[in-house]
Amino acid sequence: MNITQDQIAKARDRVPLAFQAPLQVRVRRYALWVCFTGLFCWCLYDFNISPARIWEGLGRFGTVASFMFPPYIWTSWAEFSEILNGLGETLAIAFLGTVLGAVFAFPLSFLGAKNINRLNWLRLSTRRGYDVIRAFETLILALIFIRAFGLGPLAGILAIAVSEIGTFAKLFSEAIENTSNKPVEGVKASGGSRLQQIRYGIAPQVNPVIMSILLYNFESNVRSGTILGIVGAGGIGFLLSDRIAAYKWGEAWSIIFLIIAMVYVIDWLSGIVRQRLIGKTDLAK
Amino acid sequence: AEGWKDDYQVLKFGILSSENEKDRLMRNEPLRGYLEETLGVEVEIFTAGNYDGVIQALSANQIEIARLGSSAYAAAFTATDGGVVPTLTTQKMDGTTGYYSIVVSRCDSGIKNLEDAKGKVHAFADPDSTSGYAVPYFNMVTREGFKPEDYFGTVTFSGSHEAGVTGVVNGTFDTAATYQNNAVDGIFQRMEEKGMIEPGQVCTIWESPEITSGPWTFRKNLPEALIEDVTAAIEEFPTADLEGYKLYSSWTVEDPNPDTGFVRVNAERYNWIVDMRAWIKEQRRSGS
Amino acid sequence: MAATLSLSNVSRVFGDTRAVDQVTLDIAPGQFVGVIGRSGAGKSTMLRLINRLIDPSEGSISFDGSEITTLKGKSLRAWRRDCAMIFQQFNLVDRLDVLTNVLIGRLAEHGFLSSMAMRFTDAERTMALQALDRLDLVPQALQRAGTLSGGQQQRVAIAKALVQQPKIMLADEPIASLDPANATLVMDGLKQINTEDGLTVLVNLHTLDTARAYCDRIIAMRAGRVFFDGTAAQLTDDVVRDIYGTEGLRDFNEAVTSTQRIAVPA
Amino acid sequence: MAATLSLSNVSRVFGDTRAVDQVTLDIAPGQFVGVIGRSGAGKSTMLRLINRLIDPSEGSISFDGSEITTLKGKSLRAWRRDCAMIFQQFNLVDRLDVLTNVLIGRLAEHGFLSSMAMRFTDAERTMALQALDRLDLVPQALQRAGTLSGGQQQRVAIAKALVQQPKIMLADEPIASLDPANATLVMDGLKQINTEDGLTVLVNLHTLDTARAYCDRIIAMRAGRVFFDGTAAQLTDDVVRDIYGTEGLRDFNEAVTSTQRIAVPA
Amino acid sequence: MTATADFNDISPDDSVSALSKFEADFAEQRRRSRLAWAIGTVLFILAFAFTSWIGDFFKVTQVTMPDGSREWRWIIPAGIPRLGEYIEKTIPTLRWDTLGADFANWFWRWKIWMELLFETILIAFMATVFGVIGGFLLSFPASRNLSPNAWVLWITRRYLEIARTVPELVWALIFVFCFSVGPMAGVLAIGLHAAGALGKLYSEVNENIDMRPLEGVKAAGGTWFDQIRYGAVPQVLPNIISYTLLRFEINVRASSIIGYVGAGGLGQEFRTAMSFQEYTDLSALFVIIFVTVMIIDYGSEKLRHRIIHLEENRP
Ligand SMILES: Nc1ncnc2c1ncn2[C@@H]1O[C@H](COP(=O)(O)OP(=O)(O)OP(=O)(O)O)[C@@H](O)[C@H]1O
Ligand SMILES: Nc1ncnc2c1ncn2[C@@H]1O[C@H](COP(=O)(O)OP(=O)(O)OP(=O)(O)O)[C@@H](O)[C@H]1O
Ligand SMILES: [Mg+2]
Ligand SMILES: [Mg+2]
Repeated sequence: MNITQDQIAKARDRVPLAFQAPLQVRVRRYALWVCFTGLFCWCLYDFNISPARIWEGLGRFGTVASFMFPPYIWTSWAEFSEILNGLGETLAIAFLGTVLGAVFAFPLSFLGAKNINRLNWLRLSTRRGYDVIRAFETLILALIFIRAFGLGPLAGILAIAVSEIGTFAKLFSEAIENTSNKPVEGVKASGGSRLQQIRYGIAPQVNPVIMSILLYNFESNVRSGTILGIVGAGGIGFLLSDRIAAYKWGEAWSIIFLIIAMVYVIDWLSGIVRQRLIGKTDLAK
Repeated sequence: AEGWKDDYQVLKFGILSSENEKDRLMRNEPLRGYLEETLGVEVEIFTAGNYDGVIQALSANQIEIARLGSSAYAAAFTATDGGVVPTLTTQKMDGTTGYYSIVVSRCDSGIKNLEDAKGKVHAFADPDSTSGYAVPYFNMVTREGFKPEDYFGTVTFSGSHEAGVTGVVNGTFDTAATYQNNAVDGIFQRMEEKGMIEPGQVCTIWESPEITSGPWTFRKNLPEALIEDVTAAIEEFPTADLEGYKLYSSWTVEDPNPDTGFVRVNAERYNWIVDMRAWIKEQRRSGS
Repeated sequence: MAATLSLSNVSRVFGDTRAVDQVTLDIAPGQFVGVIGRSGAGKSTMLRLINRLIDPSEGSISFDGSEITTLKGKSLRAWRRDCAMIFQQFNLVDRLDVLTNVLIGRLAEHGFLSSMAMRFTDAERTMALQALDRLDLVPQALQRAGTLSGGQQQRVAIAKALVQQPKIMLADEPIASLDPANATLVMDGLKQINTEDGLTVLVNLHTLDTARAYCDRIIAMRAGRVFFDGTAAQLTDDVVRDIYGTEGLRDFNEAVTSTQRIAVPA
Repeated sequence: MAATLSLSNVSRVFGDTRAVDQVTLDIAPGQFVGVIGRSGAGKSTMLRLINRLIDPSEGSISFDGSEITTLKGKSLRAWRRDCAMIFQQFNLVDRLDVLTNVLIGRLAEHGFLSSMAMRFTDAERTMALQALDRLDLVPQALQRAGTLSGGQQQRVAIAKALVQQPKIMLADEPIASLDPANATLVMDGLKQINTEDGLTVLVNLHTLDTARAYCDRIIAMRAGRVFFDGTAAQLTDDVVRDIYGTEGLRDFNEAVTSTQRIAVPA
Repeated sequence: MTATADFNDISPDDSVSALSKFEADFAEQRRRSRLAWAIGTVLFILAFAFTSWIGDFFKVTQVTMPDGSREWRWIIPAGIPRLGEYIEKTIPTLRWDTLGADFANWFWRWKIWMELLFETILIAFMATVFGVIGGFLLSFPASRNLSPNAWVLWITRRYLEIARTVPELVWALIFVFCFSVGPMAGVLAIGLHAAGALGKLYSEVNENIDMRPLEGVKAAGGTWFDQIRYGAVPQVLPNIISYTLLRFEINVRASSIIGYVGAGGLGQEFRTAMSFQEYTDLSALFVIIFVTVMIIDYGSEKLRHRIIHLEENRP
């Protein structure tokens, strides 16, 4: 089947848009690309990102990375227990922070869900409330709690818990809004009250989603928990930043590996919990 | 002097590592054990990488005692309106109790003092560094009588003490601010030892007044006797429990000038640092 | 008339559309009534009005002489229990097991605490099982509803309706998303309930043949109004053409259209 | 034989099941062949073997004398282009427009860069439009494939197959998810291509009637083996009973099964 | 309530076996779910006990009371009245009659802050670009259903895991050492972390796609790249865009804090304000970041809806 110019011309006449997008679309497309590339290049310039600098930095990174091998091993229990304690505190901060955050966020999330709370003003102001909470830096929260409760992991736990209240409430209420209304209607048509509709129609749909949000955030809180130690709110972060500040890269890498290993173990465990509670089925609907 | 122990059955310490001890890591357990035994009260130690939390805890009466860096002490002094007292600082084997901010140049560059450096490229370490930025800047303005931005041709941050020294050796910068503990122990001397730069290339052209090592700091509203007892106990730590002290100060055989103990200090020795911070804060306010 | 469902002059307006328009109907107890009509004719809306999932814009609905449209709170829920509703998409809770889904039919009897804890009495469970048994679903009782086939899910929905011990059963296109074999099972189930238990059944249907085969009485709607009301025999081809309009009717290739599939042994 | 597709002793094993078992067939150019058989008989597997979406466990497939089973890389892709495949679920990219979906049929001719940038020549576009024209789909050319009805989507799939300029067209139950009206259009389209372009067509079918109405030759499979191979006329009721077996045959209520739905004017 | 007349007439004979089997199943299921529940509760309580012990959650210690006396208290109730202390310090005094001046005093560094805010947003932009490029390209080999082979899958997955497991702040500490202070370290740190996080999210999206279009492309003779480009990318694109916009918002937050270790942006100001006890600066910075994040949040939500909307309404 050979196509002649003639045929092309005829086809082009018939469906011109098949050959070329409309002018407006093309202009918009080019404009977008130009803006994007322009901004990008300007950033490169503004941030002074030059190949030479990258090269030099990579050289240093190579040096830093070379301290990974052989891995540093703590020889005395006194040293190692310090690290273990830091890891334990980080874990505690993440776990309790997540649990407490979820406990407070759960009831709040219903206030923010469109299909539950039909009072617009209340719903919208609740949602702004979540935003305010989320805007607090964890470090600032940590300082607030240090003043109230003193130094140590407790301040870290509460800092994470508070910032998680905002995040969880937002995510939970989105999950609630994303549920199908059909089961709710089914319960309603059988004579179920509003609460029963929520309990039987909505809760079974959101529970697995909430569970997986919890597990996911627990894992990521292990990471945020690492930085709190810097202001004295407990955890592995201080130990790590101190090593890096002292250029003890070998030890720093070993700590990083321990953090990675811990996150892995949590990931693995939460995978098991997920399997048990939610089943293998469709999480991402 | 048993009286305070009824009220203070638990003593809380906040510990920071200070700037000129960057490659030392405190191991606090021996100190804690020693203090509990000596004082007969419970001792809790909290560590932090940054002084904000410790200062908040001090000013909120959450901890009693803190081991701070000099500039952290100054910050605490300001934050509590003078509600803290310094009692002890660290002493090294050669008897020194502090370190100095210095400006270095390449020996063969012909820059022998700050006058020569006028109009040249100068690098501070990083804006958070006391010895690599705050001290030299403050002293240049208040003592030497010039504003670095106007005086030097270019003023930049190198990012770290090491990077500043390397930059001087490579010619990227003409002068750089860093610190040393004494003429044989400092950043560039250590770099020479480790073979990172050739010995004899870097010369010191300016030195600041002594920046006294950070003090053990007490809340002023504690009982006098408590302050005295705890200070005395810490002071005796190296003699009473040498093994513990060595562990605490991460003592190594290679270290030519290790920490050997503590000496008493008073608030005066830090006054200029407090002033310096106030001055810098002032500069920030007026400079914008 | 005893236990008669009466609609008089019932209308429901959505914006500009009169989805149900001045409908007046009496449905005697024990009838098997089919409602047919084009898409958008207002069939679903009528059923939802009866169950009070939506409120009428005007007119009144009464059952056994008592007014339905003004019910509130507990008595509204009791009414909803009395007129069970079956949906095209089953509207089950996929993630709960079949038994619990059926027990949802008992919720109207439950207080706050027992329903929040999902606690049901043994008598209720037995009732649910008996209902499931009638629809041949006992072996699936503990499976999650979402894992069942469409036909099974619809039968679960019927079981749920049964445990409500309703007086009327409403079904909104209960077989539209089912294949023929399952459709037969479901329609047979409804018919059986109608004849054995004497329940009134009101069912929306898309397929004329099905309506003809099962219903004592057929009501046709068009643009919100009742357009025909009679027996299957009275529903002549001419009437059908009027109900559905003629536009768009296509003559199929007979060979292809006969989807009498080769029986697929499962 | 010129351009004949030959399977000789082809088997495919999945775990314990022999999905296709020692099949030997010759399909002459220009034939319209229907493959029937119970679910699980191996129909789909056979088509997928021919297109090399899966590899045979043993046996050989050859086309025009050259061996297909050993092809790799570029020549394997060329073979896939030569024997176009149409799927029951259309397998279109819903979110791309119809034209691009059709142009996917040209990908085998394209290098890495031009295909990543979705750049096609004007000649290719014209070709695609011509193919769409044959199937009455030019007005939909710029619509997203996902927004089309099932029948239209299947015709897009045929247009895509056409621009591949294939030598054989394989279709795996192309009308199983279509309503009767659309099914007619799709089968007519395949027949037209078969007669006008002389393309060999090999189509899996579930409905006996359709196979009878369209196919020159009917092949029946049972448990992976070819069980019957002949014309529609030779396919007697007895043979059918053998093919499908009698177990599990259910007699549906005729009224429900006849899904000749009332045409619903859209 | 009785199990009522309606059902009593059903003869149970033929269903005895089914019912008794159900009874057995039901008992078994109950037993199992009770067991699982019990084990789960015990584990949870153990975890709670352990972490609250490590985390000083129920710590009772000597606290200094407001009047200076010392008491043994559980620290949480003891501290709750003091929660406002720090916040109180950060609240500026605004009087009605001198509102203008008070505001000027509160936002006295606004010029520098605006500059830094701009830098912060640029850092987030660059980091998002790098993160999206890295995450997008790697998400395909890292998806179980799309990966060309098991080795590639394993390597890309481990790489993404490491990139996202190490916190941004740690990357920032490392990169500040390598590339010295300034935004470049921030861009790299956040970008690397974002690539890891996005790569995982994207690959989850990829794993949920419909594989049939890919098979369609394959059957037409397409290569692996063609299958991805034509079959997978169009399916995942809306999700990718919406995850990317969400990530941009997260990155704005991250880059506002990462400056804390010298990696550019507003975080630097945060740190200086904290260490100089310029408390009201903190609230000013909070307001700035809050408003910015709100605007970005709002804008990206609008954009996301528009994209989804455009999707639906394409001709
Ligand atoms: N909630 C609603 N909001 C607005 N309009 C509605 C709503 N429900 C129904 N309608 C409109 O009311 C009319 C009747 O709809 P209804 O669903 O009752 O028709 P139907 O006969 O059930 O059709 P189908 O066979 O498609 O289910 C339609 O025009 C529909 O668009
Ligand atoms: N990828 C696979 N893995 C394992 N078994 C398979 C696979 N594909 C097919 N089978 C098995 O091979 C046998 C034949 O399947 P095939 O899909 O070819 O049948 P079919 O005739 O097309 O049936 P249907 O009419 O249901 O499409 C079945 O038993 C099936 O379970
Ligand atoms: Mg309807
Ligand atoms: Mg098949």
